[in-house]
Order: sequence, then structure tokens, then C-alpha cells
Amino acid sequence: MQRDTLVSFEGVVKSFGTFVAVQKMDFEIKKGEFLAIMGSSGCGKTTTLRMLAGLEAPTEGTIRLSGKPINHLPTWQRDTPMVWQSLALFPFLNVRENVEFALKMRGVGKAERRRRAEQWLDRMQIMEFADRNIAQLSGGQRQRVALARSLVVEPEILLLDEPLSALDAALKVRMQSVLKNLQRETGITFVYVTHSQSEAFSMADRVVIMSRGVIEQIGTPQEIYGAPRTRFVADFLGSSNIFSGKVLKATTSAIEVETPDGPLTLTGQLAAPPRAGETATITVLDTKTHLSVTRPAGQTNVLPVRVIGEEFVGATATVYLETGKGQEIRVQKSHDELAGLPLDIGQELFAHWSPADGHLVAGA
Amino acid sequence: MQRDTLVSFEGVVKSFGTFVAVQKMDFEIKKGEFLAIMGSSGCGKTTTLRMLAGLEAPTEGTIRLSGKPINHLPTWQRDTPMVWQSLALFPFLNVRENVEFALKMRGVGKAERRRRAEQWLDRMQIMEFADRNIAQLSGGQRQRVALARSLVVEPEILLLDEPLSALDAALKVRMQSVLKNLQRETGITFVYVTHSQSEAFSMADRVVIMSRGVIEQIGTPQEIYGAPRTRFVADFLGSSNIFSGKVLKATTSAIEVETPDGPLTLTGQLAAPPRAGETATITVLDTKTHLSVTRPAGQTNVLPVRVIGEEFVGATATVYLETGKGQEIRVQKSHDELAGLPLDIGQELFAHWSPADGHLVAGA
Amino acid sequence: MSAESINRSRAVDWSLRVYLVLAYLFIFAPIAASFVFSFNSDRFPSIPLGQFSLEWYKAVATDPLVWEGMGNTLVIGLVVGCVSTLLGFGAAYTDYRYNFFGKQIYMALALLPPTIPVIIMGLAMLAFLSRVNLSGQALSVVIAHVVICAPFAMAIIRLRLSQMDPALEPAAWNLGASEWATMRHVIVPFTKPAIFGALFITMAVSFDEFAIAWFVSGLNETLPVKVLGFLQGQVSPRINAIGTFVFVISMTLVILAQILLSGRVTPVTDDKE
Amino acid sequence: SDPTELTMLAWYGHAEPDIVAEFEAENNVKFVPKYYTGGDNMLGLISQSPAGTFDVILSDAEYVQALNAAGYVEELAPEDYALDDYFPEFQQFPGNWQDGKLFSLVTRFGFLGVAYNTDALTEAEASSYDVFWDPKLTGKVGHFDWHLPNLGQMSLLTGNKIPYDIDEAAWEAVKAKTLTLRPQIGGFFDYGGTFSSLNDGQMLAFAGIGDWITGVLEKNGAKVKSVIPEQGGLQWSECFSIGKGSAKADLAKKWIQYITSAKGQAKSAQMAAYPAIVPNAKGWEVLQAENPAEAKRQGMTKDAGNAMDMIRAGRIQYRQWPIQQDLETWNDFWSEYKGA
Amino acid sequence: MRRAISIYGLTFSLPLLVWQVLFFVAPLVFLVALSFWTVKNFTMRPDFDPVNWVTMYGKPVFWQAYGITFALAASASVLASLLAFPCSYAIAFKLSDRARRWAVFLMVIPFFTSYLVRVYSWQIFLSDAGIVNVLLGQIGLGPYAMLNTPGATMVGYMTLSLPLVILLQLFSLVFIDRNLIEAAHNMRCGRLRTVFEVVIPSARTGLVIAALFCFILTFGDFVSPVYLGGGDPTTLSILITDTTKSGQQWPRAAVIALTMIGTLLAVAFVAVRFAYAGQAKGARK
Ligand SMILES: Nc1ncnc2c1ncn2[C@@H]1O[C@H](COP(=O)(O)OP(=O)(O)OP(=O)(O)O)[C@@H](O)[C@H]1O
Ligand SMILES: Nc1ncnc2c1ncn2[C@@H]1O[C@H](COP(=O)(O)OP(=O)(O)OP(=O)(O)O)[C@@H](O)[C@H]1O
Ligand SMILES: [Mg+2]
Ligand SMILES: [Mg+2]
Repeated sequence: MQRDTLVSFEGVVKSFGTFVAVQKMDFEIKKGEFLAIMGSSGCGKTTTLRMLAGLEAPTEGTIRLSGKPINHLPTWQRDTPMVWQSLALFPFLNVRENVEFALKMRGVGKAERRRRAEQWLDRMQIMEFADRNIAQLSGGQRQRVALARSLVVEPEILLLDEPLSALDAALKVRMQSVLKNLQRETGITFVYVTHSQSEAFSMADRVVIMSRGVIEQIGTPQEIYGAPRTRFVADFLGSSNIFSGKVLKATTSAIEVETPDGPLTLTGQLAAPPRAGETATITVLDTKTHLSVTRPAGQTNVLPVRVIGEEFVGATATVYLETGKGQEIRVQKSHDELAGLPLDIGQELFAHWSPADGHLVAGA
Repeated sequence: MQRDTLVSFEGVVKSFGTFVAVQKMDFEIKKGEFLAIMGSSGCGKTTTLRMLAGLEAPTEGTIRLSGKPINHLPTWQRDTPMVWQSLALFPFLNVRENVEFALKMRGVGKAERRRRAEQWLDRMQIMEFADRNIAQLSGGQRQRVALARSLVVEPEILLLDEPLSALDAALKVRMQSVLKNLQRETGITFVYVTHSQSEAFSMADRVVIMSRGVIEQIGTPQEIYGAPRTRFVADFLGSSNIFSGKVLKATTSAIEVETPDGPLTLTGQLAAPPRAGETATITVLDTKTHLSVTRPAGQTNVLPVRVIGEEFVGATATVYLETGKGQEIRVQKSHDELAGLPLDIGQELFAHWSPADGHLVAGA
Repeated sequence: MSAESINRSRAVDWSLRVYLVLAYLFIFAPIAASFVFSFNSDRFPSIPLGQFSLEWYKAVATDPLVWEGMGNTLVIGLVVGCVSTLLGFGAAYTDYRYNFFGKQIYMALALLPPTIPVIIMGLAMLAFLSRVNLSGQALSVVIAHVVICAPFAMAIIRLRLSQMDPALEPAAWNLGASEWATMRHVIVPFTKPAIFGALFITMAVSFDEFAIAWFVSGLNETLPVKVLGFLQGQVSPRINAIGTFVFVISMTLVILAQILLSGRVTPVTDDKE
Repeated sequence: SDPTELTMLAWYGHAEPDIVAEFEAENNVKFVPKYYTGGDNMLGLISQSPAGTFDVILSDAEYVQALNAAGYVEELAPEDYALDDYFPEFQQFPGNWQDGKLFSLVTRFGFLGVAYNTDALTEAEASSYDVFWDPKLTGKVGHFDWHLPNLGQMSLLTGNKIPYDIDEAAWEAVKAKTLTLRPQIGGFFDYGGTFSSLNDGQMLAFAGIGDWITGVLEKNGAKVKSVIPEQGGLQWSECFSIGKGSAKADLAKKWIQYITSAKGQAKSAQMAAYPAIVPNAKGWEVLQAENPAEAKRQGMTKDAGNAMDMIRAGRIQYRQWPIQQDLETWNDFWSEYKGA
Repeated sequence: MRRAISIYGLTFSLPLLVWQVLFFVAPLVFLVALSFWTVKNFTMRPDFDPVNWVTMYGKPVFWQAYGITFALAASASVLASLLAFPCSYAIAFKLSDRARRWAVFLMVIPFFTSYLVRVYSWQIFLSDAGIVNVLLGQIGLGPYAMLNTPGATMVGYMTLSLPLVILLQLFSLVFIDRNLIEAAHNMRCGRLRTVFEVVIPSARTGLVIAALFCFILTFGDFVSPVYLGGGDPTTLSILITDTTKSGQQWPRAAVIALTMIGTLLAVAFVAVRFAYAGQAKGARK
């Protein structure tokens, strides 16, 4: 589906004093899409959202909404409602008054205000709490009030800054589906900032991954999980083991890299293979990395490792290991697959993987 | 290995006013073992630990340490050092002074105090921070100071109350192995309270699972994961789908239970099968529960379900589903296994599992 | 902690409680005595007590000067309360919202005055105000009292603002409210209890202040200045009568403030993480 | 119609109903008093208030010069007042006149001597300033906290005929003598403190005061009295002036006429706040008729040894500013003495 | 958005600034100017003459009063801290939440009763025939001379400062992490020892600040030294009033006042430094 552009960031920079929070940012948000923004803490996600909402002015560059530059429009003259992590509901107003707030500020008459607010209260299934105090609602109910409050003006775009991070696991999953459905039904563009990979990957059409004010990768969840474009992305997703080193040999179908732990090889279709002597990084998913007690015969990519810990996650466990050079390696397996292995701390094992499972990313 | 008993709780009850926080608790802790205590918030874990440390007096029953009753011994006359969740390091003392504190209180001379403190600082690899302020340390470093401070008196037993809960994931795993090694090397008995299943299962020799002041199950991690003794335990571990209903038929090798979603069957060795008409509960691990788009032919234990959400955890994903009767079902699979399934919210699927994978627990 | 805790000693606990009672006795002895002696017939209070008498209250009630002082005190207190609260609100909001060069100096100006000894303040105020022809009027007392009361108002309101979710104000802008509309519809409603609290507390402070007022009040003496006059000029249990009377009024204001500040506390945000 | 407001700057008591009620009623006037607590306090108040703030000013005689020098008071016309009824000594009262012009009118005066507790001392014992050094009074002697009356009495004690006109040698002697009194002293008090510490026996003897305090206490039944000791006593005097720039100077004049008339003087002598002797001979007569006991107590009778006789016998000296030393020198010594 | 201060912002920021500059800073600055004026014949004249500073600083009486005032205020701070600590400790650690709220409420009441009235009341207690002596007399003791002694001044100082000191101490005590106390017990630190090893070091900032406030209040107080201490010995506040009595010597009084402000600022600086010493900035958590 080819969609129109709703928002575009053109060379946007934001500095606080001498500190540059967002560096030369260029990207577009399509009408009706669900865009998630991810990245480690302090990478500029909130700052990006706030510039879009008009709560910060860009230091350089232009932000356009439906083609018009909006850099210097104060936030109260834009229609870019935001849902805050803390929700920021007005504690001195009841649920209905909260939802009516934006309409009141727009000078909508009393009866009309009430009608439109009730429509949204109804839609969010919180009509029965209309006259309650905010303090008397549960976390999920407040969440819905916050959504209704922002949506009541029927904006083209909704900005969400980690809206679910305060909820417990079960409620989080429920609210995710509420949000996803809402977005589909209304067709409103969602820009959704989150820390949680699970949230971003399960809800968004496209995901932006940021690091230190720079966009590292934009793409669908599948693209990003399957082919992280940079070492940062691979690292950030946390599901790959990562090795850097000097390229020894490289063809369009295979490459050999000299790492501190020895040479590693990778096979596959390489569009633009690096040249020998350059630095390259190989990633391999932790689920594709295997362990054995003895050195597997006749295999490449075998590293002697020592167990440093183990973590249980439901049906699977992640084994943390370390090579002689201190390189950390993780292996994720089901309990059954690990059952035969001695996993006492300090135990020496061999980690290995098939050259076809490796993946080449840019830089060191 | 048969070990001596170090601590025994004999009919211990603890009430706060009319509220009973710990009810008739009977269990033993062996010399040199690593015992983890788990349970939902407010179930009495901390209270149990505090009674052992002498920070609360039991309302009824007797606690023995090496055979001697210690109910009314003030905490400063026991050798039961504790590591607090908040660490409770003295902010007005530097690292060395913190570690020396317990020795100072025992009247150990200056030179000797210093020697013994440095030994532990060294062992915990924080010697270089000896003269730093607590505020200048990272979380992991503080954790080590807290351990050194408690261990410097070389006690027979160490009590730990969620010591790692304030750390981030990576540090947590590292500190787990530090703790585990320490316990093995010193042979000190560890009593370790935690919320985290992963922590308890990867570190402890035995795990105690508590609910509302009552011990639900004691056993090795394998025993508990494989055979939860009660519905609470199964629920608490969160890795099983749980169904309750009336027993229709029951033999020593098979049982059929009528649940709101229809009859379910279970096969296996049943020592004491329930009688028909009684209530029974069947659990099945979420990894052993499967999904398909069409109703699998010729199978028992098939339930029509609707997708309500999905959660990504590294290489695996958990799909949240709901039966027509509102029973929640989770299915955990690797991404590859789920790749073929349509998992949009509201999508209708069939959940099913082999009768041999079910497990019978007591009560409803 | 439970009472049956094994690490506490009853003896220590009880001696501490007894000590506490003694401390309260020390603190309340003069207040209680002044109350008792205000109903005592003897002009020069001593024990044993004379008869119960309302003579001093009558003396006070029939003294037009006391009534006039009372009127001055009330009017001045009211004006001081309003002005201090307004100024304090502005300063609290400034501190909450803005960061600027020299803010520390601004805050020092906003908080320092109550720490200057009143006798020095009074002296400096009188010397200065008389230069600019502002001394000896009710206005002088208002000026001086606002200087020391505004910091109290500022502190109380700032405390309330710090309980406010910092996202609340931008959230309102984001919903289409201009800065002024946000002030009216969000900031003021949120801080309302603190605003009234500050109003009553500053009124109570002004109500009781005598040292600076003595210097600058000229002919428009407030009640506490009259008390100082009674103490300096003619010892009389009228002091007790006025003291008791002022106490009752001040306490009423304080309790009102207390109710407003703590009564309608609504959790500001749900607990995070 | 609403009464006219007349402002009065005075010692406590001068605008209380017992004194002003009649005048207020007759003239439809309402007094607004500002009571001060010392001459310097009074000067400070005037100097820091706009001209015309105070219509009537009551001040101690020694301050009249200062008031006049600073231009705070209006000149008075002698013919407006019943000066002829005054005792001759007070018709030309030096404190009131400057270069032949009248600036204020003395209205009351009193004597300062030894105030004592009659349970602790006999009148004979108290009849010398030396009694302050009596060992049984250690820690029980109080000072009214102002240098002028106290040092004046010390000056009398060291044998100076005119206590405020002394040369350097005499001044050194006064200082030396005074310092030897310091260990006897229990405190330095303002009016209120003097009042209560004498009343409840906290202090058994007092320097620097007289009947203006003990008289009130006596009336309330306290066992205190004042005597003029053998070394002589001091005289304080209160004078009324009209404030410079007063918009109600006529009314102010009327008040001074009233309070210096025979009727006003009799009232004034019996003022509730503190009693005093009046300089108007006709006033004495009215008082003798109205309240013979009080007239007798204060010595305003025709009997021998009455107040005027004491003055005429030279037993009483005016309190005034030091003549050969600076005022500051005396005050500095007083501070030093207090701190010793 | 953090914009430069706008008209909107100035509307809220400026009034207080203007007020305090006009009516707080200006008087203090004027006080400095005043200290260089001269006085002749009861009238002050604008001048720039250090004579007042020279005269005042040349007087032994001034330094003596300074020493006494400083010593009195310092002893009051120590005494108030010592007397208050068991109280604030008991309120913080030995009372239930409800009782603690009441205790705090009761402690606030004295702030709203006239200090003058309370001091006057103490006269009735302390005089030779006062309540205390009458009570002592009934058990055959006394009478003792209490009024007009430095001890009585101290009683007045306590009346003035004790509630505030207790509240400030309490404020830092209730925020002590209870785990620290339990941790100390758990490491063989007995009850009393824990107070010295843990409670006091933890609450140091609050304890020092409380003592500082006591110092500030008592250093400038003139009511207690006059009405309870009998004006003997002379404190700086009494000296200020005495100085104004010697023929309108306001400039000299200004010298005393400025010296007092300087002293208070110095003491406050030292106390705050000490209160926060050794506390690294930006503690994490
Ligand atoms: N007003 C400000 N003044 C100075 N620095 C700021 C300001 N706001 C943000 N920053 C800095 O800009 C960087 C980006 O901040 P931002 O809030 O956008 O991060 P984020 O990606 O949302 O992080 P998080 O996940 O923790 O919310 C951070 O380093 C932050 O410290
Ligand atoms: N001092 C106390 N007074 C009253 N109730 C208490 C007290 N201490 C604990 N409780 C109650 O006893 C119960 C058990 O508390 P405990 O602290 O042992 O729980 P826990 O298992 O450690 O919980 P968490 O995992 O949240 O730390 C809780 O319901 C708690 O509210
Ligand atoms: Mg953010
Ligand atoms: Mg706990």
C-alpha cells in the first residue's frame, strides 16, 4: 500500500546548550501508519516526539506536517495530541471534564462538548466512570481516559510516549491490543515511543531504531530482526552474538574475519563484500549458536568458552558464556535442549554455529 | 549428600495485630545449602527472613539455630547477617568503614579489623574503591560492598532479601554467578528471598514457594518446575495453562475432566487418582501447547481460541489467547514455529496438546 | 514496627515518652499559664489564684485602642496575606517553570528575609522607609510584613507544585490551552489548596509579628505592638487576655490552612514503574 | 458629627479616659495616642514621621530643647495660658523657654529618690543613697535603665551640689563610685519591668525612680515607697508642646489650656497610670478639695515640708543633660557600667 | 518549552523580584550607607565618615557584648539541640503514625502564640514569689532567684527555639532509612550505640541546620534578655536599643546590626559547609 506522507523531518537537529540530543534527522511518517521509535535511554526518542508536538523547537532543520513547516507553531496551535508516560491526567477534574478539556480550550460549546466526549468515553468503554475522580480509577482505566482525552479532537496524528510502561505485564498486553485495534479502526497515524522491543515489534508497521540522537535503522520488524544494519542495532536487539575483526578474505559468497578469538567465516549472498584488511562485524542469533562438551569435529566457527551464568525465561534458558578473550556469548535454548549439558559456572564448553547462519553488518 | 540441620522452624506463626503474615510454618534449612524463598508480593517471605534475623519475634512456635531456640535473642546477639534489598549501606561511612563496621561492633582491634576488611574487599574485587564514598559506586559495586560487609564476620548463615532486584539485567546475571560461587567456596548457608523465578531456579539447591503465609511447596528447581504440587504453584510459575473442572472418569492411567470449555483428558501414571465428581485441575506447559489454523483431526484436548495479543521475548514469542468462556491460554514458541500462523488480534485458531503432556495438581 | 519486637526495650521507650511529655509541658506551660491568668482577678498574677474574672477581657473589650489595633491587625493581615500569596505564587511558579541566569540570586531573595533577625530588619526598614516617606503608616507594616511573609507563601506553594506531575502543564498546552489558559485551568486549580494554605499561614505570621511592626507602624499600631507596649509600659493581665484572643484567631487560621493543605489530597499520578 | 481626631505623642497614660474623657466630650474630640517608651524613642518617632503627624507632644523637660532645635514644635504664646496660677518657680521654668520664647508648658513633675520595699528597709535606712550598697540588698537593687537619673543620683551622692554640672575630676569620681555598685545590681529594667519587679519583691530597692512608680504600686497595696534621701533628689518634669505643622493647632492649644487649668491639673495629679505633682497652685487647691488624702500623700498641701518647700529648700535638683560632658560620654559610661 | 522568559513569565517572576529589591535589599543597602552617616545634636546627617565603625569597634563594651551574645547563642544552640534530640527521636521512632501527626501538630501551635505573651508568662513562673518557687516552697525548697539571671534568658531562648529545633530535627530523623538501623542491629550494634553510630551521622545535616536556626533566632533576640534576663548582661540586641538612646545614634546601631548580619552569614556558611561535608554530590538511586 503506497501512502501519503504526513510528517517529514528534514535535517532536524536539537541541541540543549552544547549537548546535541538529536543529530541531523531525516525521515518521513506516512498517513495512517503505526510507527514505533525505539532506542536506549537518552537517545533522543522523547525529544523527537516533543519537537513534533511543539514542546521543543528544533535548533536546525524543518519539520513539516502535511507539507507545511511547523517549527515555530506553539504546541497549543497544533493538532498533535500526545499521550504521556505518566498520563498527565488532570487530578482536579473528573473523567468527563478531562476528556472535554481539549474541546473546551477550542471553544466548543457545552452541549456539543458533552456529546463528543461521551462518544469517546463510550468507545473506550469508560462511560460508567464518567463522573469519577481520576484517583478512583485503575491503571488500565486511566490509560483509556488519557487516550480518549487526546482523541476527542479527532486528530490526524497521535503521539504516544511510552504509554504502557507503568502497567503490569498482563494489562500491558491487553492495552497493546486496544491500541492496535484503535489505530486500525480510526486510521489515525500513531507515533509510538517505547523501550520495549516486544511492544514495538508486535504493534508497529515500521520501527525506527535510534542511538545517541541518530537513526540507526528504519524498517519493518521483520527487516530489522532478520538483518540488523549496524552493530548497534544487533547489540540493541540483544538476540545476537557479535564479533568484530579484520577481513582476511572476502568474495561475494564468503568472507573470513580475524577476531581476537580466532578466524570466523560466513557464507551467503554478499552484495558489496568488504575488502581484505578492512574491519567487519559478524552477528549470529543466539538461537542459532550451539554448545557442545567436546570440540565438534570438522567445523569452522568453534570457540572454546566458559560458563558465567544462566537465566531462565519460561520455557527457554539463556546461557551466558565468555571466551578466553573476554568476548561475551549467549546461547538461547529450550530446557530440553540444554538438559544434557553441564552448565556449572566455570565449566568449559565449545560454542559453534554454521557459517550460513552468520550475518554481516557495517563497521566495527 | 546428607547434611546437618542448621535452622528449623517449628510451628512458627507471625501475626501483626489481627493479620496473620506467616501461618504455622514448619521447615528446615540444612548446613551449607542454598535455599531460595519465592512467592508473590506480601506472602511473608521477608517476614520469615526477619524472624530468622531476629528483627521480628515469632508470635508462636520456635525457631532453632544449631538446635538452640533463638526466639527471644535480640538481633545483635545473633550471628545472622542480612543483605537488604536497599542494601542499607551506611552513606556516612566510606567503603572500608562500612565493611569494618561489624568488626568494630565486636570490639576487634584496629589493625586486625583493617586486615580482615581488606581481605574481603580484595575477594569481592572492590579493594580499589576502599576509600570511596558509597554514593560514588555503581550498583554492582555497592552490591559487593554489602556482601563484604555481611561476610566479614564469617558467619555460618547469610540471609539475603531480594539483593539483586535493583540491578539491571546484565549485572543481575553477573552478580548471580558471583553469589553462587561465593556460596560454594565458603560453604556458608544462604537463605535467599527473591521474586524472580529465574534467579531462584538457577541458583538454589532447594526452593520454597510461599503463598499468603503458607508454604505451598519445597523442593529442588527440577521437582517444582516439572511437578507443581498445587494450582497456586503452577499459576505462580506462569509457564502452564491451567484448567479446572469436575472429574468425569478416572483410572490410574487416565482421567477425563469436564471444564467450561469442554472435556479434557490426561494420561500418565496417577498414584492416587481423584474420584468421579470431584474437582480436579490439569496443567499443561505453554511450550507444550500448540496452535493450528484448522481443527486438528482425531485429537482430544482441542480448544477454539481467539488471539488477544503477542509478546516478544528474544527468540521466542508468547501468544495470548482466549477461549469462548474467557479462559486465558498462552502458547510459547520460537519465531520460526509461529511464522506460518496468522496472529492478528481477533484471529480464530485452535489450541491443542497431547494428553500425555498434561499434569494433575491437587484441588481446584 | 510491632510493639512485641524483640529489639526494643520497654524501659527506654517509656522513659522517652515521659521525657516527651515533659518537653511538651515546658513548651505549653507559658501558653497555658497565660490562658489561666487571663481569667484571674489579680492585677499582679501570682499563686494562689484570685477569683475567676472576665475583668481583663472587659478591659480589653472596652479599650478603643485595642479595637483599633485589632482592626489594623486584621486589615494589615488580610492585605499581607493576599499580597504575599500573590508574590509567593509568582516566585514559586518561576522556580518551578524557568531556569535562567542568576536564578540562585533570585531564589536567595525569595527565601532569605525570614533569617535576618527581626530587630535588624525593623531597624533597616524604619531607616529606609522613613527616607522614602513610607514610614509610620499601615502601608509600612504591609510592606515590611510582605517581605518576610512572601517566602513562606513561596515555600508552601512550591511544595505543592513539586507534587504536580511535570507533564501536566505541557499536556494542557498540547491539548490546545495557551499558557494563560493553562495557568487558569490547570496550575491554579492544582495549587488551590496551597494557595489558601499560604494565605492563612501568612496572615497568621503577620498577625503575630511585633518587632518589625513596632519599628515601622507609627500611629497605626497592630495588636502585637500594643502587647509589647503593655509589656513595656504597664504590666497588666490584659496581655494574657489579648494573647489568648490572638491565639484563638491564629489557631483558627492555622487549622483552616491545615485542613486545606492535607484534607483533599489526591494522588497526583499513579505510581510509576 | 464625627469627633475630630487629635493625635498625641506621650508617655503611657496621658490619653487614657480618666484624663481626656471630659475634654473629649466637651469638645467633640477623639484622642489618638502614640505612647513612647523613652525620650530618644520619641525623637526617633517624630523624626521618622511626616511633619504634622502629632498634634500634641508630651516630652520630658530635657528633650524640649532637642525638639525645639530640630524644629519639631510650634512656638507658644504665653498669654494663652494661665501661667499666673503657676508657682513662680514654674512660670519661668528654664526648660520651657528659649531666647525668651515659649515652646512648651510644664504640666507635671515628680521627684526621684530611693524606692524601697517597706518590708526590707525602714524609711530611715532608705534615706541615704548609701543604702544601695547594703549587703542585704545584694542582687536586689534594680536600675531604671537610663543613665541620666541614675548617674545624677550618684553625682548627688558624691557630693556635687548641681549633679549635672560637674568637672572632669568630679565625673571620674562619679564613675568610680558607680562602678562599685555594680555587684549589688539585679537588673536593668524598662518601665514595665521596674513596675513588676518592685511589686513582686523581685527587687527590694531601686535607683533612678520615685513616686511616679511606687505611688501606683502603693495604691495597689504593694509594700513600696519612695523617699528623698539626705543627699537630695532629682526632679523630672513633663511638658506639653504643639507639634510643628499640626493642622489642629487650635484644638491642641485648647487641650494644653485645659490640662494646665486648675481643673485639669487636679485630674492630672491623680492620673491612673502614674501620679505626679502639678505646678499650678490653683490646681493644688482643687485637689485638696477633691482628694485630700492624695494631696497629702504627694505633699501638695499647705503644710510645711510640702513639695514646693522641698524645692525651695534646695533639696531637689532638675534632671537635665550633662553640661560639661557630652551626653554620649554619659551614655557610653552607662553601657560600660551595664556590661561590667 | 523552555523559551526565553516572556511577558507571561515576567508577569509571575517580576513582582517578587521588584518587591524584595525595593523593600529588602534597599533597606539593607541603606543600612550600610547609614553606618557612615554622622549625628550632631540629635539629628543625622548624610556623610561618608567611618567614625561610627571606628568608635564602635574601639569600645570594649561592644566586643564584650559581642562575646556574650555569641556565647549565649552558641550555648542555646547546643542546649536546644541536646534537649530536643530525645524528643524528636521519640517522636520519630517511638510513636505511631497517628500519634506522630498529633505530636507535630502540637509542636506547631507555639509558633502561633505570641512570643511576648509566653515570655511574660515565664515571668510569672520564675519570679521570687512565682509559681515555681511557690511549688518548691511546698516541698520545703527555695526560694531560688531565677528571674533576671542568664538562666532565665536561656529559658526564654528555649521557648523561642525549642519547637523549631525539634521540628527540624524530626524532619531529618523521620527520613532515616529504617533499614540502616536494623542493619546496624543486625551487625551487633546495640540500641544506644546505634544512636551514635547510625542515627546521628545519618541525620547530621538536619541536626546542624536545626542548631543553626536556633543560633540565628537567639543571636538577634532582645525579648528574652530584657524581660527574663533583666537586661543583664548586655547583649548586642540590647546594645542596639541602648545606642539609639544616646541621642539618635542610629548610624552606630547600624554598625552593630551589620556586624550581626556578617556574623550570622559567616556562621551559616560554616554550618552549612559542615552539614553537607563529605556528602558527594549527585548520589545515585
Ligand atoms: N531540557 C533538556 N535540557 C538538557 N538536556 C536535555 C533536555 N531534555 C533532554 N535532554 C537530554 O537529551 C537527551 C535525549 O533525551 P530524551 O528525553 O529525548 O531521551 P529518551 O530517548 O526519551 O530517553 P528515555 O528512554 O530515558 O526516555 C538526553 O541525554 C537528555 O539528558
Ligand atoms: N510491621 C508490620 N505490620 C503490619 N503488617 C506487616 C508488617 N510487616 C509486614 N506486614 C504484612 O505482612 C505481610 C507479609 O509481609 P512480607 O514483607 O513478609 O511480604 P513479602 O513476601 O516479603 O513481600 P514482598 O515480596 O512485597 O517483599 C504483608 O501483607 C505485609 O503487609
Ligand atoms: Mg523518553
Ligand atoms: Mg519482602
